[in-house]
Amino acid sequence: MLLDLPFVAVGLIAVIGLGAMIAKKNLIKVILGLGLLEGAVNLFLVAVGYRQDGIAPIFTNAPEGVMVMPTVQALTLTAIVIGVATLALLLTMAMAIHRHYKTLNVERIVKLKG
Amino acid sequence: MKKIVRTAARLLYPFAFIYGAYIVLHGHLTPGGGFQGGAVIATGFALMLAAHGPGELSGIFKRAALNICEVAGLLIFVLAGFGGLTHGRAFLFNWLANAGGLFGHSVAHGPNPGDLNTGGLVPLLNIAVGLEVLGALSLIIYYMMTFANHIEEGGPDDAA
Amino acid sequence: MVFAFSLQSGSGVWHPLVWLAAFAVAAIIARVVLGFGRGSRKTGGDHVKPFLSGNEELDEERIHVRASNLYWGYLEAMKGYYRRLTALHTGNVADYLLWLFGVLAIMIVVGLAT
Amino acid sequence: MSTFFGGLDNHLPALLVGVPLLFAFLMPLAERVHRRLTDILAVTGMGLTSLCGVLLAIRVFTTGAVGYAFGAASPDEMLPPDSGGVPVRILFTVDALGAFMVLIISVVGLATLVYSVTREDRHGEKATFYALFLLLTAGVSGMVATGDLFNLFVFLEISSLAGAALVAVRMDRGVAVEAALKYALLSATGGLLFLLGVALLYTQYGSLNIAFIARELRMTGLDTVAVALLAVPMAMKCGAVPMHFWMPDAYSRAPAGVTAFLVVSSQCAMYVLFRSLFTLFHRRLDLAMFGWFVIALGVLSMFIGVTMAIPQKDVKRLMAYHAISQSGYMLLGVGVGLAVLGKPELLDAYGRKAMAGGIFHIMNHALYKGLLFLTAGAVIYRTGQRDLNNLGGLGHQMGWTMLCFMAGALAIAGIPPFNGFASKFLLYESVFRFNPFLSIIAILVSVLTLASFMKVFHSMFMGPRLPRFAEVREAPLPMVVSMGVLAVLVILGGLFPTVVVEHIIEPAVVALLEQSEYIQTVMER
Repeated sequence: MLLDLPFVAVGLIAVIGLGAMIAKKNLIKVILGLGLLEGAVNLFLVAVGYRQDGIAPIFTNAPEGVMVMPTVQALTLTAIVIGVATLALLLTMAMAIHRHYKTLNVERIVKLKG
Repeated sequence: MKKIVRTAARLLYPFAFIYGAYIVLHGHLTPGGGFQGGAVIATGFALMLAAHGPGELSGIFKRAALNICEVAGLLIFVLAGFGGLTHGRAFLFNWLANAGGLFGHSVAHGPNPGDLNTGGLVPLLNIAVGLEVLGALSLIIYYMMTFANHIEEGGPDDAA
Repeated sequence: MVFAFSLQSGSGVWHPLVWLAAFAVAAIIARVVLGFGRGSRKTGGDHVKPFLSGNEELDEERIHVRASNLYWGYLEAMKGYYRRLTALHTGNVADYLLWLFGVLAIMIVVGLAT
Repeated sequence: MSTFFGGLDNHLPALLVGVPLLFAFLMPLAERVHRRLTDILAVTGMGLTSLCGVLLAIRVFTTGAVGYAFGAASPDEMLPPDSGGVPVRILFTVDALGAFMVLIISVVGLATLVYSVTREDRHGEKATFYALFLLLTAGVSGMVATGDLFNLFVFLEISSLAGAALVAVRMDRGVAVEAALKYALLSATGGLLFLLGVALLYTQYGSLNIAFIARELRMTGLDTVAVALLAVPMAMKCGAVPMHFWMPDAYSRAPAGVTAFLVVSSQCAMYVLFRSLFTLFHRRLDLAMFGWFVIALGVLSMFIGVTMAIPQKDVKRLMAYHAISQSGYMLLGVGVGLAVLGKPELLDAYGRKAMAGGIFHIMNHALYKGLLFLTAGAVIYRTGQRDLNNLGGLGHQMGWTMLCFMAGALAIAGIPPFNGFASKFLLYESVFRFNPFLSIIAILVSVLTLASFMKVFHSMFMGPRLPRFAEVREAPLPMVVSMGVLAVLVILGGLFPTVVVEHIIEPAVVALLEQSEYIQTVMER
């Protein structure tokens, strides 16, 4: 039961992130919603790699026993790096838009439509 | 206030650098590695940039230095990958492992605290990634802080 | 062999080179027909100018039919369709995301139901 | 195996990604040395990448699928002896379909980069532009070459980020940034959903290799969710209605050379969609349902794309809606193939031909739509006008551009003897036997496409020589050369479609259909 807790957290964070992306009017909050969604996916990846009573997957000096899965941790790290780049790019774009449009309201950033 | 912050920043940033360098160099032995260590080092840059403002810093805090750091890291990584090809192996083959010399020691069997001089290509790639990340993250902060001066007004349309 | 270059569709066939040959023949016929015209036709002078019921010729800027005037009848007839369709293209990035999540949700629900 | 280039030909899949990365990272250094050096390095880098791509494609089409194990002692050691039959390394697997996409990337990438050499270097941003362009090349090449799902996600994100940054490269008073933001936000969300799907697969099968998962697949409830999570974001990235909204924004505001290459990038997303449906889930999929899903997306895209294009006034936005419409043809063709996949007699009767039409259309679309965007870019470059209402009479001055535009416009409308007709011919006749109604829609859409390009042709090139464009000259030489190369390919593809279909398209269709061959490339060596 306790082991399912991370997955409940994943669901909660993902729903909050999705909600922020769809419902929030401020572009920064929309981008942060994406950040939350990314956090949820990363937490999911780490959580599925967890083994009960597992130890860190370092083979040097390792005692007997189960190890947590190392691949998902590598995936998470890569996903975090990509997430940093994505968020940096998106926030820079938001700054540029604010500079030219003088607003961050997604309903008013609609010069391209139709 | 300004003076206190600046002095504190100048005192603190070497610690961030050293801790980050430790994480980068021990990446093949302990949790951590290039990205984590590079990010820690970048916090030192962020501290200095926040305390002094991007225009007033010199030496390693200049944009050009950070840029070179980033490019050097990327090039080391790619060239290390191509290094495998010259030995008739696949791209990113660990051609330094067990070859003697830098990072070339064999890993001792049995429980041991770990030897920094092992791992072959892995610590080299960690260092490359660390350089790249510290450069890139610092540049992101740098550009965001100096954004107003670096975004030019768009001219007339000239798609091409 | 021309027929070596024919494209089979399973129920039909298409010879591009035969088509090209037919096109060339048609072009030659057209040129021959053009050759029947009177060689003594006068060029230059007032009679080659467009006759606009005796009015002065408009300047070049105004002769050219602009893009918005083309297909006016079609657009007028389809007015209702286009009003609804352009209403969907709001330009609001939150709406774009909503469509993505909507299609995803439909796919998951349909997939799990079948 | 021949060993020219000192055995480097065994490393072509790695070079395909490594070379553009190396040259991209050299750009900031080159900029410090000399300004012209960036131009030379960029063209060299892209040329070498294209060379690798073409050589790799030739190799795949002559000797079959090529695998590449990164970090291994020998590049073709797919399964290390101590791995217990699980592929643990990052593997590249290039089969005929992948090679087909690599070929498109090589040709269009080189043409668009040469075209982009003419953009003037304001504020020293050109090195950044080239670096991003080469990164985008590396991203899309990796997407089509990799056999590893997580690797696929990484390349997807590289191409999305580089593409979005390239869209924003001209600030355009913030409008280009708005377009780029929409593109980046949707791509990043789609990428995360894709990653979630990959995670769901990894938890069950303990590997990220496409071939391994395809062999082990049991189609549990989680897998059903994973199919949707993999397929829907990719459908969004290739511009399927109703998730196409970002496409006209991004395509119309990017520089023309970038737009032409973004078309290829979208088609690589379509490749991932086909790859995941056919190779990954093939055996356990509810084929009729997913076939109709792809067909429905295709028909919607075709119709809504073309009808939205007709009233547009911005020339590149109009063409962007046509890109959506043309993607519909590819989805339709391959969707028909997917729908009859379980019925061998129908598959042989018309399914294969429909898929051949759809896949042939990917190549044709990349060529003629790239060409059209480049001609539009040349006109905008010379006149500074993108509104069709303000253009006119340019045929007098820009003759070569006009000829190239005509080749592209007739090809997209499916007029013989251009390449668009050849693939549409295959589609019409085979889809007609599947469902006549779909075929009629496809023909109607072609007619509307022709109508809409008549409008563009008339308002850009026809009419009297306008006084305010008296100074306008023919486009610069690099632009004309790259447009000319694409135009010649468009015409050759239309005159000798059989050669292309036999040697490139049919193997690609077989590669999609024969899941076991893909698995064998990795699992049994």
